[in-house]
Amino acid sequence: MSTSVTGPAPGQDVPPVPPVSSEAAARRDLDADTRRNLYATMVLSRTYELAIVREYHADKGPGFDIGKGLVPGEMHLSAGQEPVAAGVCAHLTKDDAVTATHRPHHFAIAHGVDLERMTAEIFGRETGLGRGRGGHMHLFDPAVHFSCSGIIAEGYPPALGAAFAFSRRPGNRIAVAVTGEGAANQGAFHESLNLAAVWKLPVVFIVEDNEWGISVPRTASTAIASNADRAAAYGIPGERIEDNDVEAVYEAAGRAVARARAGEGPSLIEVATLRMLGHFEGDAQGYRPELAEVPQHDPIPRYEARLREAGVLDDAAVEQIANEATSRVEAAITFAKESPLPDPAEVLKYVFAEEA
Amino acid sequence: MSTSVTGPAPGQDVPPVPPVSSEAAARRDLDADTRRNLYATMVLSRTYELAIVREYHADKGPGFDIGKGLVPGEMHLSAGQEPVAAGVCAHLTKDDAVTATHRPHHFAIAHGVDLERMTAEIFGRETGLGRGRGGHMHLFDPAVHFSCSGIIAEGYPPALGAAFAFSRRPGNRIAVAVTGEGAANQGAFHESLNLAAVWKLPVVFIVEDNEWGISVPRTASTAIASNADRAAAYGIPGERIEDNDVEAVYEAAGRAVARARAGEGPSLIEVATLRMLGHFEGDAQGYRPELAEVPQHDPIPRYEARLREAGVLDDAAVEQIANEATSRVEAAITFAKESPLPDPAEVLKYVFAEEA
Amino acid sequence: MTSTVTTPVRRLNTSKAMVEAIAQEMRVDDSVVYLGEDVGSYGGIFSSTAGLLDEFGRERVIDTPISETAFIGLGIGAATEGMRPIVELMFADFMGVCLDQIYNHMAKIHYESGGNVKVPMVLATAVGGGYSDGAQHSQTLWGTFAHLPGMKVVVPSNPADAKGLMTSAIRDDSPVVYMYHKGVMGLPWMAKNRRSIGPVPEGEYVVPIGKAAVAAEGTDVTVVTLSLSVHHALDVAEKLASGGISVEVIDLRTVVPLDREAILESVGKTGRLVVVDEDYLSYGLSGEVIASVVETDVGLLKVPPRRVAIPDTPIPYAHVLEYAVLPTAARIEAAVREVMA
Amino acid sequence: MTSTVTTPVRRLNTSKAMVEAIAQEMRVDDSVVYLGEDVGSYGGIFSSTAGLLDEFGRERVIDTPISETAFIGLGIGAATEGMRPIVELMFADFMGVCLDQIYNHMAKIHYESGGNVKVPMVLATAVGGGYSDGAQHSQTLWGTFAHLPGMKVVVPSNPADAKGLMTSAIRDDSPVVYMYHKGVMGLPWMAKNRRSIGPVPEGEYVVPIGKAAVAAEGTDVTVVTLSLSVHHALDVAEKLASGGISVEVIDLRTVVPLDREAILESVGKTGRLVVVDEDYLSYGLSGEVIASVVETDVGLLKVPPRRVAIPDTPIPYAHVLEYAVLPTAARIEAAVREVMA
Ligand SMILES: Cc1ncc(C[n+]2csc(CCOP(=O)(O)OP(=O)(O)O)c2C)c(N)n1
Ligand SMILES: Cc1ncc(C[n+]2csc(CCOP(=O)(O)OP(=O)(O)O)c2C)c(N)n1
Ligand SMILES: [Mg+2]
Ligand SMILES: [Mg+2]
Repeated sequence: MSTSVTGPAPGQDVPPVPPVSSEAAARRDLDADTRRNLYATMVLSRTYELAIVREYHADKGPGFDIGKGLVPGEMHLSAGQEPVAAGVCAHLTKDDAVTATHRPHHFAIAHGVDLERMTAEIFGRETGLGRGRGGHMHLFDPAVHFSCSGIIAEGYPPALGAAFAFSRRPGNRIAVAVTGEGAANQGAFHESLNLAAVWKLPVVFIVEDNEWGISVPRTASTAIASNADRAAAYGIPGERIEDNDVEAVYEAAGRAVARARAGEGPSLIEVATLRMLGHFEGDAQGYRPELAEVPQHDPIPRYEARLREAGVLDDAAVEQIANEATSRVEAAITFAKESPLPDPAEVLKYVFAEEA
Repeated sequence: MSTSVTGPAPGQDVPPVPPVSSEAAARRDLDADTRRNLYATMVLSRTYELAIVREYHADKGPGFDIGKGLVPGEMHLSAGQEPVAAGVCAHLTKDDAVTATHRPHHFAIAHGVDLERMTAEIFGRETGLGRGRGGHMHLFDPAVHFSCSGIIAEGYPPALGAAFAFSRRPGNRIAVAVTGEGAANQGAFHESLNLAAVWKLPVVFIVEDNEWGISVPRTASTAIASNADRAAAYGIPGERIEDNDVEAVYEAAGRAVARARAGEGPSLIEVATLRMLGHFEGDAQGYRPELAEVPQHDPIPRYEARLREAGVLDDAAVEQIANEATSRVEAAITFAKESPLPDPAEVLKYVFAEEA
Repeated sequence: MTSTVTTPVRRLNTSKAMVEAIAQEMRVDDSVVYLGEDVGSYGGIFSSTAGLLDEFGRERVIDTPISETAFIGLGIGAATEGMRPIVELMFADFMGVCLDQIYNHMAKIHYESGGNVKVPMVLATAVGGGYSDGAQHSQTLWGTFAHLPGMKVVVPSNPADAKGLMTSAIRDDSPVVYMYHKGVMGLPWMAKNRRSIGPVPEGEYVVPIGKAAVAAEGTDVTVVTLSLSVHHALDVAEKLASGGISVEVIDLRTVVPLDREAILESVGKTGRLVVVDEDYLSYGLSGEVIASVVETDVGLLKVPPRRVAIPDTPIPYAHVLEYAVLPTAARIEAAVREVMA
Repeated sequence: MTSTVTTPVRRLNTSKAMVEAIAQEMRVDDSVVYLGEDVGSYGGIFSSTAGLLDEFGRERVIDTPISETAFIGLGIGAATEGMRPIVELMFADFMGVCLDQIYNHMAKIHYESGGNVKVPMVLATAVGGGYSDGAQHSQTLWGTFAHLPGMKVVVPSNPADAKGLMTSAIRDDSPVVYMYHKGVMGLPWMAKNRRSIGPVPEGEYVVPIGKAAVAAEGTDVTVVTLSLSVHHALDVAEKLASGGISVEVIDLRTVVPLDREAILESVGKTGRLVVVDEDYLSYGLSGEVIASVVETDVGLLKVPPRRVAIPDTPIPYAHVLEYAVLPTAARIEAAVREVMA
């Protein structure tokens, strides 16, 4: 942690998550329910993405034609990065906003985006979140205040706006904004952190450091080792979580969310995470020297082992979580596949809002 | 200083300016010639701008019509900020590049831009640096690698390019990039510092903190007290010079220039300076509470007093410097006024380069 | 112009009329806020917010850092969460530092969300040249905004329209780019046509988005134009009327959606067309207007149409050069005479 | 196409042809460098730089951080200091984060400096849709670049032109925006028209900037188009030829400066015009082409021209929707039949 987190100011509306120092957190375990939920969220996300991989590649041939099949277009998967989304979103309610990136599924799932309508969107169906107009980089679920964008770092500024709106209303809703470590070198990152800090907006900024921006390693794009150190440039707390540790993410996010809810302003959290797959499906990753070692760093079996050891999970629980995930995911895929395609005659609709 | 400056790497082409620690600098005076030159540069710049004020307002009436007169358009003057330009440019040769802002005169003058052709440009004449096409925010003098731009912070990126080109050629030329403290919250600032740091480009980044971005005080725009602290976000040295002190600027710039020439990469220097006039001519500055006190902080009489006390200047020297400045400035203005206007029939020229 | 003996219609300059609409909407809807650089105590560099801070305070009239991407994006996020922010981009010329938020986010979210998310936001921005502000501070750029789908674009030329279009823009559930020409604001420190001061209805006043106005009726030639050029076109129409040329001036008022019917109706009558556009000539508004006519009926035009626009040069600083590229009354008159020849 | 028995002309896909031009210029001029995201070991997301890193090394084929404003600005500064950088903007859609450097700096410096500073730089960028990449990754946007003065804009449709125009772009002393459509690159992982592989001259090969090509000769109707749409237009021309409609296809190849003469010559012959444009319909290329014709001679067109373009919607993701807005062969054919009716 580069900056110590200040507690809530006296007399302010203190949120449920108690601000704990990281040392204290390290000393005591999370409760079993929380841990099981973190694990289950990660499993759901992974299950979802493996199903998407299956569906995505099912009909791209002969060869690989990116525009073909039930799920065409670029497909950026978050497998390996589930700890970030699970750890952060565990602190949110559906009234909080999340703006995610081109790699959005884990955050969408962890934040409770409607799985069926999200899947229908990815399958380009009329029942999709965007009636097939958005696609996997443009998922909007206003019911849980979720959005994402394909232009890197440009999801940060709208999060400020959600936070701005929230801060003028009763309640202590917050916004979470996500980018990758590559995107942290884009101007929008800087402008957003500064503006949020000057106006003390209730935002939590997340940087997912998976060490790669497509084929460019972090060292070739970023002048310093930890984006958390950039928080000091805005006078806000910055923390870096190493080793893709979901519980450490959970703890750090708890502090940042509490701070935001207390009206004390934004925080920045960078998480060292892992892109298990290519930048997008079809990326052969010839540029990636450590490719062979990637699977052994998979955070899900690792966390599973830890929870088994701690007695939080056993075979039955693991199986139940897996089965639930599978049935939700397959139901969503079935829903999507059985949904109607959009009507091309309606392609001009929704450019402008319908007049009242 | 937030970060200590590392000396030149052994065996590298060490530039003439010795890297000295700031304590050492504080202990010993600069030599008299350097001090006199710093003073003379400041006086030339101020003399120039006072003449511009005179010419600018001479024919804007009745009332004030911004588009009227021999010098129409917005006019951003740097009076009060001369210490920054004088202190920095004293370390440059005409082979070094400077990219300045919408408030460019002091840097243009300190870097040796052709005074007559610059003035002719401001008067919109065919003999101007841009044949009347640019105006005072768009001064390009390739002879001394000077340019400026009216879009705030967007002068930083081209400086990287000059530095990039220089770093591939013999010699140890550098680029200096200037913005205001308001502009330091623009995305281009962040991107440029990071890229320059990753590629170790020979750039010196200057932030002129005159406490105002038009009518918005620094505290309302910037989350932290010193932009020098932002250097750490890029792993480069950052220094803040207080009190508009030309010699402190000179010392700090010396270190940064030496580092750049030695191939060690960029540095960031913020100078607390003073906008003595309105944001542009015609700005009544109703928003500015400290307005009445501004004149007493004028850095030029202050520096003059210091140099008189130190025996570097006396009445005769001051008068001579003033006279020289006046005669150069008036000659430039006469040159401009006597120069022909551009020919409207040639207005379509120079959109594209003439074919070879 | 129009006034009655008993209740004289107030005459306001365009900036006051624009501010009046904003203030009226802010009074009835507290989700309306105004964000931008120097919109607070300065009152807007071109007086777009003069007086608003005093009435509504710093919580609703808010100076921003010089971070257009961040604060325009903030406006977008606030709009998707139910507010109706007005966000000012000080000069349209600065679009280059924040166009992504504008064209890839503000303009596309509604469509990408299949209509499920609305972005009821106004992007207010100053346009235009004529006072030697150089190539980076004199552009109108409405052609650029209008080309990119998903945002409405309105461009008032006079005080009443400035008020009525601002009211509509704030109330619209889609993003609206509101482009005010510095030369129509009626600023005390800039040369202005007398038409920048005019009668403005009191109280609630709405000008519908998407409807052009016939600024002057005529029968010989149609001049389609917008913004400050309307003033020049009207000057030319008045001048030529005495010389026996009857000029109809269409003030587009809205660029997106374009009122093609109004153009066709007028050209159907006159058979002659001059498009006057302070934006760049090629790939912009002037071509669109002409194409809209001929793709409807290739026989409507009796003679080739003429375009008076910035001839694809950056806008030069020197007065003599700038006025060689601007669509001046002299250039408009010459074009009208040419199509009448 | 053209080949002789003795020396068969190699056939390359467009990306290889483009890379060949870059490599040839890099060999003879060491001030030519290529900068951009994933242009090094990845070889460019759309193979715009495949193999260059191996030959020229990391000092000349340079991966950048994701900081378009910084590295495009860097290209500008390097160009003004005498280098000839090629800078890649991975998708033209990303212009919004860096347009200021492009249109206010790269494009205006030469003019603002009165011709004293040159900016000999190439901005290479991928354009176009058709593979469900959604509203932020499928745009062509050449209308936007072309509207803003000071940059040349070239848009090759086939391998030979890709090579020849790249050679010209690198050698040009003005900034040139080089827009390559993903669908013409001939990538193995994307559907492609057979025309994305074709004969490419060996050695130095120059296609002049500013000259359109007659891609197919015809006498009944002129289809003016560019980039991938040329392929579709040629398919339609071949198909209709057997049905007795003779279609002339003009491949613009360059958008700025526009070869108006070539358009006029063809329309003068056919009297019928269809403009096919994968950019947005309004305020763009299609309007400009039509206006250019009628402002020259209002009698040239026998029937109203037709435009086949993206109908002012963001580009939808779902295949059925995307192909409802793209200028497909079917839509082109319908338009041709309409002007022939
Ligand atoms: C402004 C912008 N530039 C470039 C891209 C192309 N692009 C998409 S994802 C990506 C890499 C992003 O890296 P990072 O931020 O680390 O996220 P990750 O993909 O690793 O999750 C790039 C360059 C883009 N979408 N937007
Ligand atoms: C991108 C951009 N946004 C806004 C402006 C308008 N503008 C010109 S100068 C200025 C204030 C700049 O403040 P600062 O950087 O502190 O420089 P100073 O004027 O104080 O020298 C603003 C907002 C601009 N030119 N460019
Ligand atoms: Mg990454
Ligand atoms: Mg300032």
